[in-house]
Amino acid sequence: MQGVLYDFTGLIQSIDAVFRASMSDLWATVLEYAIIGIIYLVIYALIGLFLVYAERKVCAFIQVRLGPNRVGPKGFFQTIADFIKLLLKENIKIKNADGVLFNLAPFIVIVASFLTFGTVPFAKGLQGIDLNIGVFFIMAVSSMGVVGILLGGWSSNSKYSLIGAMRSGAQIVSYELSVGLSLVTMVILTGTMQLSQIIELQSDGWFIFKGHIPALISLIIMMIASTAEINRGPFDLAEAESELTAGYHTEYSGIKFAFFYLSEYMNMFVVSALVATVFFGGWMPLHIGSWQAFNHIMDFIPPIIWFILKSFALMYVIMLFKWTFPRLRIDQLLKLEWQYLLPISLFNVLLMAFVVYMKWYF
Amino acid sequence: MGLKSYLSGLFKGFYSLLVGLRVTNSYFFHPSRIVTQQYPENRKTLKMFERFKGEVILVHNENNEHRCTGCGICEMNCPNGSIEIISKMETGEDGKKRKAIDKHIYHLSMCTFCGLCVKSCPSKALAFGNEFEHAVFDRAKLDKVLNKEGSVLMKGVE
Amino acid sequence: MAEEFVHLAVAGTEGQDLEINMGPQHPSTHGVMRFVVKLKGEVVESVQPHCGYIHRGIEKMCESLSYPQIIHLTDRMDYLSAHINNEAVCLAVEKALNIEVSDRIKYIRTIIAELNRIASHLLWWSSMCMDMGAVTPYFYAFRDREKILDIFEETTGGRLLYSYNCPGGLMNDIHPNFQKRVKEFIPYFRKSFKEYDELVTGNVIFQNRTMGIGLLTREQAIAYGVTGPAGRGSGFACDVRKRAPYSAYDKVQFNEILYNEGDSFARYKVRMDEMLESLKIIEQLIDNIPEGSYVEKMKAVIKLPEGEYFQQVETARGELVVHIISDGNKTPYRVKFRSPCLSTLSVMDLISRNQKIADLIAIGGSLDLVIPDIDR
Amino acid sequence: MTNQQLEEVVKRLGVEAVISEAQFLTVEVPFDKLFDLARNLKENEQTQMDYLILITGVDYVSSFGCTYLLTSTTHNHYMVLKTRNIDKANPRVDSVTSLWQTAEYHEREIYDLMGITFNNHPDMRRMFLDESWVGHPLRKDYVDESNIIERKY
Repeated sequence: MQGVLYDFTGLIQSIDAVFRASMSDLWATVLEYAIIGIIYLVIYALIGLFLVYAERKVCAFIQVRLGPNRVGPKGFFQTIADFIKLLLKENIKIKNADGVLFNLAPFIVIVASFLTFGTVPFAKGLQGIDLNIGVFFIMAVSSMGVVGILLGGWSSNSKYSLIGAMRSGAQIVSYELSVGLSLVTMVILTGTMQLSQIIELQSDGWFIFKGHIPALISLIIMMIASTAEINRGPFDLAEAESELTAGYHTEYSGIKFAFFYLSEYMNMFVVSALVATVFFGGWMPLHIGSWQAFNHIMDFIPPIIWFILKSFALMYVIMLFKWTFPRLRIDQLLKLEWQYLLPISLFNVLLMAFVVYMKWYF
Repeated sequence: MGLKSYLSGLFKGFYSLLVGLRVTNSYFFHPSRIVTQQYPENRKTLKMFERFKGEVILVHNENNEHRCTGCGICEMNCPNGSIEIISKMETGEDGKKRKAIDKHIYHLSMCTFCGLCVKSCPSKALAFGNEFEHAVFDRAKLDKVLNKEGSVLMKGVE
Repeated sequence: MAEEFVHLAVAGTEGQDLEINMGPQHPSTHGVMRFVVKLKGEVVESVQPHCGYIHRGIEKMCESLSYPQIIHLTDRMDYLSAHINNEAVCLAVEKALNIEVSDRIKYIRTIIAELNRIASHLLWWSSMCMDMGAVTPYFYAFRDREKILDIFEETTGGRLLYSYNCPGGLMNDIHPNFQKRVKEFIPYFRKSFKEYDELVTGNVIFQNRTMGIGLLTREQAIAYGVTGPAGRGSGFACDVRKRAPYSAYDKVQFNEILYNEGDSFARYKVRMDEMLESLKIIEQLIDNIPEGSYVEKMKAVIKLPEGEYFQQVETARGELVVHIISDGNKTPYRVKFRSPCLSTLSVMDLISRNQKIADLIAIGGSLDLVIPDIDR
Repeated sequence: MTNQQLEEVVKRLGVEAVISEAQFLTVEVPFDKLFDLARNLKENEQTQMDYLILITGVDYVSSFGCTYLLTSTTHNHYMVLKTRNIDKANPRVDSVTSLWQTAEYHEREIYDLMGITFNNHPDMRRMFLDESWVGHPLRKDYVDESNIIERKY
């Protein structure tokens, strides 16, 4: 079996065995949950902070600037400084805002992105929870974030926020369809929704090559629709800086704003991880059919590096979208979905089903 | 909308987006085109153009002499009242009494750098300096006395 | 509580209008300007501009200043075409005094005015793209504008407000490097201009956002006095450089850019094409600057003969008219500046009705308002 | 059209006007005849003054005046319309907004800064200053000790 070199399953199992040997089953489970939770929290925050830094650097380079370069080497600790600043900032109480919902909204947003983060397979055996409906779970949970956005916009007693939130609602409801359909297209090819299995199936070639034309169309639609779903430019109508100042999070400050901010970046990470998993084989190294020597060399690169490289490359593309294109208008956004993406992806589902039926994939 | 125009619109639009992406992408992979100046670090090499209007100065030579006769034309020409001249009567070497400058006060905070004082000065005493770091914590520091301590009128300037 | 809901339901559509303030502090108003926008959902029902946040009373101040002193105030009206504003006052004074300035002065003024126009349009381009949500063009345009500002700084000593004109000529002669730098800039700019087209003009999102948005017919443009690129985008041939040539504009060949669509994209295209047209003007003049004095002999105290004097110039935003009423003193009796942006602002409500909020921003960007020019 | 031809047209319109030639042809009319003349100039086939460039409100100390610079986009000729002797106590002129919409903002500006009220104006509010502002700054007799600093010379 390929990929044995860096298999974490054994390690995790032995840690589990040690815990269960030294205490009762209940305590072992609780303790494991706690440890995993803390590890995930830390990784979540670290990746989030790094992504903020990366985005700032990428956009700076695109815009012929240097970007953050004062705190730490090459400004590497800039986001940590920003984070500390946000922690220390005052949580402003908004007059006539709905207090409970106002405070609840950022938590809903961050919990939604955190739940999806739990299913991301970093390497073989390194996955928070390997559901047999993994793809479906990510889809379902990630759209929960919009509830938080709607609540935040509605409860902050600001017209800008309200407009932003309503836009976001309309946007996510429609783009969910395309994301779902393009994933369905791939599920037809894979025959499973379990993320770990999807990756295993790509050990002799990524699905983007296996599924050729329908997979490529599905990838393009997935990239566009998921960029829209995570409210990033050019689909950032919910924030729409030049129109609505900051959209749904205009009134948020301090750590609550940081939650919105962080969850945006983490959603981007989860989306690229999902795309990397479904289309580009997740942590699976680049394997080409029967080139044994080549495949062996590729196997020496740890899967976690493969995974990070793939998802960061995809994130770079999403960032490039944001820093290149002007923003769409709300009716154009909906038109793009209902007039272009949805029909094409429906057609694509049929095409993929046909391809699979005829066994025209590799 | 026919299928043909639908598809051609789709592909044309998609292509135009790719063209845009190519531009930004090429910038990302060519960091040598970055134009940012690292300001406080490049202070030593940073040179303003000689005509740069940073502030008005009264030119002094190495003997602490200036050319200002205290005629007050710059004061009259200044549209904002940012120049005040306090003159005194002085006895020259030939025993004649004449007007001379006591204080040439320049309010940098009011100056709009229109250049009328420099242009109108009949004895070419004023000039623009290149200093541009004017930030101070106290507004009073922006009221400057341009003639240096103990400076005298250059010989031969009337 | 229940009664309130009933009341809301009965009130019907009236209760659903949303009134929002855009500005005076808002990321998309280019200055301190307040628009009270009535919305029905996303659709704009009316736009009511409130200006005066930075009214400085320049016209009143001019009444107590002599003519050379007025010039530095005109810098601060439309600060993006400062040189052209200066030129307007100088031309008016020269016309009143019947002074014919030398060709050298005319050529230099024209070259700098055109460079100024490019710089202004570059800033407009960047901020319009920013209004539309594309941030990157902003930096490209500013990078290129920096080159023009360097040319200005070397010759005039100022980067934004030049005060380079004075009645009867210029403050000082052009810098020896001036011609060389301008000639370097022209091919450089043509190259980056291609990039602008690739990045924004051809972009399908941008075209969809601007085409057919904010329609202004030719008749409306004339009636509302919308001049400059905004008027020419509606087919109103209002270029003062063609209609009433001043300085060296009668000596050069250039086209007046006209588009008949009257939408935001037409206004955009007018400005983009105008930049290239300005380059052509500069190219024709830069090698042929005649020798001569950079300033004509003027009296120490300039007194205009009694009467009324008008001078039109084409700034980057439209037709600026200086109207000087003199009573023979060294200070004018009354000065009126007809600023292009005030008239342009008056169509804001007309053309942004029944458009979306996002369009309102795009329209505002395409009209290219400079708030100090409105307020003066 | 040349200034001379324009002059003839104005004379033919039968308005009591003082015509003089400065930079542009200047036609001075009493303020109550202004609107009629303006409408005629706009609608007349030969003049077609369809573009109002500016309106200047002037304080002549004893009275107010308004100056209109008109041009035609078809014939490209200019004309200055002038009116003086507007009563200082109750300055009122007919608005030309119904002829040239651009006048709406220009007249509001004059109302704000000069204090001349325009009849039949759709929206006669202050343009720049606050509604609570006392006085009209561009008048020659306007005194505001806190905001206007007299220069020494």
